[in-house]
Parts: sequence; structure tokens; C-alpha cells
Amino acid sequence: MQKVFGYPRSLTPKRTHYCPGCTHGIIHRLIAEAIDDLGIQEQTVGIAPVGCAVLAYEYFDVDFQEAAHGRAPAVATGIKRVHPEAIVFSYQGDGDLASIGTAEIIHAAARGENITVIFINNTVYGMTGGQMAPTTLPGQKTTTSPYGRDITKVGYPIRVCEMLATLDGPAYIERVSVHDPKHIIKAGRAIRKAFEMQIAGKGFSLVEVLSTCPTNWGLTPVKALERLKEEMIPYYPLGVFRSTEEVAKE
Amino acid sequence: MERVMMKGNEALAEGAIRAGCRFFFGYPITPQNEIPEYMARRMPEVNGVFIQAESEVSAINMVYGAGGAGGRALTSSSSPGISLKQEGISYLAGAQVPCVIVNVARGGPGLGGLTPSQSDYFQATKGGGHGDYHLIVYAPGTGQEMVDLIGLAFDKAEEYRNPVMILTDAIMGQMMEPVILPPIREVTTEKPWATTGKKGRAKPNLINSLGIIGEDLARINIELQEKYRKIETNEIRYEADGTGDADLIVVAYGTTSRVARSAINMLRAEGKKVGLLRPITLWPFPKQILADLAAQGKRFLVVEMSVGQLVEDVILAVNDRAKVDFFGKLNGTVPTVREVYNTINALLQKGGA
Amino acid sequence: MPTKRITIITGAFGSGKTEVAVNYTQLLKRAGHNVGLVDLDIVNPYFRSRELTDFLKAHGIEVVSTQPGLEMADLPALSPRIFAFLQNEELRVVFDVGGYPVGAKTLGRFEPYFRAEAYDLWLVVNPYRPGYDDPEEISKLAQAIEAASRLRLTGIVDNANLGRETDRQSREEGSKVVEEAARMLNLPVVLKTYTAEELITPADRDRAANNLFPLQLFMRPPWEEVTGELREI
Amino acid sequence: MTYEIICAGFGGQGVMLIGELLAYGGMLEGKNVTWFPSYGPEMRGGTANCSVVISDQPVGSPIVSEPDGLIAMNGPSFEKFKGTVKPGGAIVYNSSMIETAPVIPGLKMLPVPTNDIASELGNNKVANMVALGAFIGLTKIITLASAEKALEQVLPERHHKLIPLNVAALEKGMALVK
Repeated sequence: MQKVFGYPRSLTPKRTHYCPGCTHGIIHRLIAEAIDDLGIQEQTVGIAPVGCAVLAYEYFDVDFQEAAHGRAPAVATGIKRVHPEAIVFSYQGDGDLASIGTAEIIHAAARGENITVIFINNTVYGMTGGQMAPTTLPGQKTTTSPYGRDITKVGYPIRVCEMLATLDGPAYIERVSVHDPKHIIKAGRAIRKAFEMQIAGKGFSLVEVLSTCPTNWGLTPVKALERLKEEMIPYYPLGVFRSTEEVAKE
Repeated sequence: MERVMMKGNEALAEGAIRAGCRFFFGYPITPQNEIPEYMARRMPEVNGVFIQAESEVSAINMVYGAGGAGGRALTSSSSPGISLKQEGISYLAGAQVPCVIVNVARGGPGLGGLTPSQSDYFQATKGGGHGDYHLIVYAPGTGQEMVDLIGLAFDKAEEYRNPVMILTDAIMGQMMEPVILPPIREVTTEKPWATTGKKGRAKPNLINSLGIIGEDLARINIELQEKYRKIETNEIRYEADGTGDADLIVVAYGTTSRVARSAINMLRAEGKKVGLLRPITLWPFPKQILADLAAQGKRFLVVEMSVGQLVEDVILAVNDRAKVDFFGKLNGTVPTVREVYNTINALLQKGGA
Repeated sequence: MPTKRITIITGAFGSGKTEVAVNYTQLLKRAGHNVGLVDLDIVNPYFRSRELTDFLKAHGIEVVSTQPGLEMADLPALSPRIFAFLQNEELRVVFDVGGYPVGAKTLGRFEPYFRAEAYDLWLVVNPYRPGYDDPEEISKLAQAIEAASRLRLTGIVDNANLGRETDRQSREEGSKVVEEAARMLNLPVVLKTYTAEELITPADRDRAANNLFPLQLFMRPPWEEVTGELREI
Repeated sequence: MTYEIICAGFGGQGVMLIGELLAYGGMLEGKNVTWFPSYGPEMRGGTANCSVVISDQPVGSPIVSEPDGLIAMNGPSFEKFKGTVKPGGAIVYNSSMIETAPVIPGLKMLPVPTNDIASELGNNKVANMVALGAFIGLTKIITLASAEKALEQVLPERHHKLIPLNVAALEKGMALVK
């Protein structure tokens, strides 16, 4: 009998600290499955962010570095330049990547640095208690936008995929979601594709994963997934924004 | 071996390459630009990596990544740029990642000026960023030391898994002096902790400064402090010139030690008993030799291009057992030999300790 | 005093929610209940009831907050064991919710449990905290908390105090403000806290519905740490 | 013995280069040497200068404020540094650009029409070499052979074809000293 489903080898048995209903766990699993499928566990180095995934290194059974807030693409650059044969990925949230780390992500992308970035967008700072993120939607209430994000005062959310896709450096940029099984499977494929691009030496790849934060959104996990689908996807459309090669149809 | 004339900045760069450094990440700022420019030319010749980063912040984090991955990584900057790097330096210290940071200091605070200065002494020797930590800090006094100390810096960085700083200034960086370059060395240091990909290891490696869980942070800090005590025991370096029979000892490092040496030579030619104590490691600081000299009844003059930073460490070291005078120049000006000569003479004439 | 299985203690930041919540678990415990304390304070990593976990556990009160081991981490990682608490019909559950405006929002994710079952939602008020010295302001806070949590308040906790400076006069003046706010909100003052016998007036004692609630202070700064046993009250 | 020199002139007159040649020449003769460029705003103010120290002992300050020898290639630098030269010191100045120079008692002073001589040689750019040749002849601080050898090290490879011209200029300058 063939085993078709099991615990990914690239995850440690450690229980995650994430809140019930949080989608970080799903995304961790998708990354681990991609690493397993591609047989790159022994050569992969991850970079953990500052954010809810700050302890990501506890959950992946691969070498890891913990970066300062927003600096993961620079750290990834350093690692990749020392070990060009290693598969290097950073795992970053929206505050980390799209606010304090905008310089680092833009320039890593512009350099075409041969690394993979998994970007988790849940429109809120989870770790520090629900403050406004660069991706917080117009009108969305957070602890630092208590009357709703007022675009006339604080401006507009940043669409990271669209912005980075204007650069010539990136090889692959896709936005995916994990609000239902169908989309989770699609997200898994995108993550795998991003790693494949790196293995092939094509350059910078980034997958933005639309994600939920039931705790800071004040919603049940199910309602949070609904919000993702109904409010986030219209603002952050899914799809491939840049690919230097035809994406193989599966 | 052949002597060649090199600018201090070039000597640092070539010295790093000879010591096996193959990863340089930097950002332009005067007066250290010769270093990235030299590296941009030279690294491709030795199959090394040169990246002009988007900021000093990114450059130091590239160093963190590269150092954590086991590479001999270097960054250089000047005072305002070093301030920007302090975030990364604190992380490097916390995660115990070896690397070398060069500060070709200029005047501050703020944007300051381009003129040479020693006003980054506190920043370099007292940690500089957040948290309880120290860098090993070398202050070269000659072109040859630029070469020798940066090589030593890489070795010590790896021996102790600690960032090491070379603190110098615009004069030392721009001055040309003959140096003897050592041959290029192959670095074979074992780094079982480096993030290389697991490569068959049972457990993954982790480069991390987070101590958020339980007593982790206390444990990390205790470990760091034990390391610093070891460094203080083993790594203090200084030059003592004519301190044995001196009545007055000038304490100075880098550029001001050179100026002081000229003044001392003039005074000695007149038969005056003046010595020079030149710290080569600014941290760990040569406290004991100063304490011993103080106990012998010497008096001290500290010469600095700052409002007085090194002088505080000297006062702490002599601990009220000796008189400590200070001669400092501000506004990015360099004390002249004549000024130092006059100051020493005046102190000698006043007499007494 | 008839109370519900689930008690949610809420209030402005610094109003004394945690002290009230921790003391209330003591009261329930002494009344013979199995008690669980849920620390939902994701707002402030200091002075949270989770710091008392071991202490309370020794007195038979289970505390659940974030994932074990992450108590001092600045991570809003809620434990799935909170659901176990809510599903256990035998357990009296006290929620210590983070300060307004964020804290109450966290309740949103547990909404189905609160709907299914009667609960108490109490607002702890200290009119000596800046911004809450006026019944109007307290009413506004109450409405905002109801909006954020999508739950109805069922009572007010009068926690008027000036810390160590509290005397009988300031205690009574504060109470007047709280009582006025309660009248405006049409809510009962379910608890009136006191930290020392001398703060209580004879009128308080004579009141028919005795709502006096002795408070033992736990959330002290490290230089005033709890060292003794729980005091019998 | 320690000998300290300031070479000064307009930017573009090649004063940094003659300073380097002195330092290299000293190094080739086994001396301790330093070369230090003028630094800061002066660099942009029309005058450039460098300090050279040549010594039997370890060199102290690389910054020279009271030189033993001065090479002044233009009026402003002559004015700026003439008063700093130590008693018994030497000044070589470019008389093509400095028409009247006061005689300073106690100093050896040598006017050299460097631009005129360089023009005679067919390249105005070697005026600095004429001055250096004269300075070496006057002070004997390094030998002409050392200066010529230094040229090979200081000039980039692509300019090595110009070495004979530079050597000719050095020799012309030196010949001015009786």
C-alpha cells in the first residue's frame, strides 16, 4: 500500500504556538511539503521574521537564522552569497516585509537575488496586538486605526506583488490564499513553483499568501476565512504577477 | 618580503582579503569609500563577493546572514553609517555571529563633518546598540597594523564567535605608509554551528538572538558575560614605549598616538622623561597596566580628538591613584605636535602628581 | 449574589481588571466551584494574570492564556485550551480581558460560546484613571466595549481607588461617579472593591444588597512581590 | 634623522604625485616614511597639499605642520606655508607662477621656472618633476635613482611610456642646483 498522506519530514514534531484557527500552520505545512517534494531539506536555510512567526525556526526541521525586524531579505542575501547551492527562503509578515523592511525587499527583488520569500498578509500586526499594518484595508479598525483606516490621513494599503512586479529583477511573483481547500492546494503549488525557480537559478521569487488573524480581527476562525474571501481578495486579487517562464499547467 | 606603500583604507581592504575574507557588504560614505571601491575591484579577482547594499542597515544584515552561514564577512562605514549598523551589530553580538566591522570615524554628532575624529570611542567600546554586549575593538596605529589587525580580527571573531570592530579615522585611512602584506591564507576554521543546510546533521543549526522563552535570555547573557571575561583575560593588547622611567605618560590611540609620539620624541631629545601608552585593543581595555603605572606614581595625559571619551576609561583604570590630564581637540581638528609638546611641557613644569 | 457560569471582566486599561478577575476566582473557589481563569490580555505584556499562573495553580485555580512557555513572549498566541474551558460545563470560567479598545475585540472569536450560554460581562471602573472621571465618559466606554465585543454588559465593578493613597473620602467620592454612571447605563454595581477595612463606611455595611468585595492585591511590581499565602477573607 | 616635507600647489599640478615619489623613494632606501594628503575643505579650495615624512625612526605624526622642506608650486601655497618652514630648512618654489618672493633669512630658497622648463621639454605637465628634481638636488633627501625607481611603482602601467620624459624633467630640475 502506498502512503499518500503523512506528516512532512521538514517539520519538527513541536506543537506550534499559533492561535487556534490561525493559517500560519497551514502555510508552514505547505512550505514543508514543497521542501520534502523537492528533496531539498538538507540544503535549505530559512529566515524567521519578527512577527507572529518569530518562532518559525522551532517548527521547521531545516537550518534557520532569526532576522531583525524587516531585514530577512538582507540576511537571506548574505546566506545565499556564501552558499549559492543552498535553498534560502524567508518567511515574513506584512509589517515586517511591507513596512519596516520595504527597502530590503525591494532591493533584494531588484537585485534578482536568487532567494524565495513567503509573504504572509493578514492586514494586521498580529504579534504586537493588532495594530495597523501597511496592508490594513481602508476602513479597517485596528488598535492604531480605532476609527477605521482613514485613507485621507494615513494613505493606502500597499499591494506588494503588484509593486514588485514592476521590477525587472524578480523571476516569479504570485498571490495566493488559504481560505478553502481548493485555494490551499493552489497555494502549495505556488510555493513549490517559487522554490523550483530558485533551484533553477532563475532569481528572486515571492509568494504572497493572504492569511487570517481571528484573534486580532475579533472573528471566529470560520468568519475570519469568510472575511479573507469577501474583503481581502477583492483588494488583493489572486494570480501570477510575474513569471519569467510559462508556469507549467498541472 | 616586499614593502609597498598603501593608504590605510586600502591596507585594511587588502589585509582582509589576505586573511581570507571573501564577503564584503557596504554602502558609500566618506571617508571610507576607498574600502568598498577597493573591494569592488579586488573581490572578483579572488572569487569573492562584493555587494553595494541599499543601506548600512541592509549591509550589516547581509553580514549577519553571511557570517551566520560561515563566511568571513566584512563591512565598513563611517560614524553616521555605523550608528545605522548598530541594530545589526547588537543582533550579531546576541546571536554570536563572527564578523569584522570597520569604522573610519568622522566628526559628529548628527551628520557632523568629514574631518577625522575619535568621538566614536564610547559607541565602539561600550557596546553601541541595545543590550549588554561588547565588541573586540582594535585601534591600529600604523599602516602595518591596519593589515595585521584586520587579519587578527577575523581570527578572533571566529575564535570567540563575536563581532570585532576596527576603529580608525580619516587620517589613518588616508595616510600612506609602507606595509608588508602577508600571503593570502586559506581559512580552514571548522564552523559546526553555521547554517549551511543540514547536510545530514541530526539537528538543524540556528542563528538566533531571541531569548523570549523562560530563562533563555538570562542564560544567553550569562554565557556572553563569561565569554567577555575570557576575552578580557586573553586579548588585551597595548604598546608601552618608555613608560618605565617616565614621569608623565601620554595615553592615546590611533592618530593621536602618532601626534603624541612626535611630541614625545622632541621632549626626549631635550632629556625629558615622557612615555607613551598606546592601547591597541580599546575593548578589552588595558586597565591593569594603567593601574600598575599609576601605583608607581606616574601621571597621565590623555590626548584625543574628542571632548574626552578614552579619558574616562583611563580615570577608571587609575582609580584616583594618579593625576590624569586631558588634551582634546574638537571640530574635527587634529592636535598638532607643537600643541601636544607644549601641553606636556606645561604639565612637567607644574610638576607633582 | 446570583452569577453566571462565565464571567467576563473588562474595563479600561489600568482600571484594575486583572486584580478583580484574580480575586473573583478566589471567591468562586471558596464557594466550592471548580474555577478556570482565562487571560485574554494581548494588549500589555506586563502585569497580566498569567504571571500568577503557578501561584493560582497551587490554590486550585487553572489559568489559561497563551501557549505554555510563551507567557512572557510578546506573542498573542491563544491556547486552544480556552475552548476546553468553555466546553466544560462543570467549570466556572472567569475571563480577564485586555484593556479597551483592543482587548474586548479578542472576545469576538468566542462569540458562539457566549451566545449559547448566559454570561456576565462586567465593566471594571476606576474613576481616578485619566479620562474616566465623568459618568458620561464611563458610559461611552461601556457602549464602546459592547460594540467591540458584540456582547451586553450585565454589571459594573466599582474599583475607585488611588492606589496606596486611597482614603475613605476619596473612596466615597469615586463611588459616587461610578454609581452615577451605573444609573445612566441602567446597570447594577455588582462589586464594590476595598483593600482595607477602614475604607468601608457604615452605610456600605448596612446596604441591603451587600456588594462589598475585598481585594487582595497581586499584580505588584517585582519590588513588591507577593510572598505570603493567600489571605483568608 | 627625521625629514618632513610639504608639497603644495593647485589641484592638477601633480603635487600629490611628487609627494608620493618622495615617500616611495624614501621607502626604497629603507627609511620609514608616511604620505598624507591634505584633507577636508581645503581639497576643494584650489590648493592641494600633502605631507611626507622620511625618517630613520618610526614615524610619529604623519601630519606635518613645521616642515624641513617645502615645494610650493603656486602663489597661494607659498604664502600659506612659507612661514612654517623650520630654520635651516629649504624651499623650492615655482618662479613661473611666483614672480616676487621675499628672501626668508635662515632658509635655503631656490626659485625654479618649472613651467618654462617643462615647456622646453615639450610637456607642461612635467613641471612638478622639474620642481622635485630641484628639491632633491637641493636637499639630497633621496637620490635621483630612487625617485626614478619610484616612478615605476607610482605611475600606473599604462603611463610607463611617459617615464623617460619624467626622468628628463627630474634631471633638468636637479641640474639647476650647482
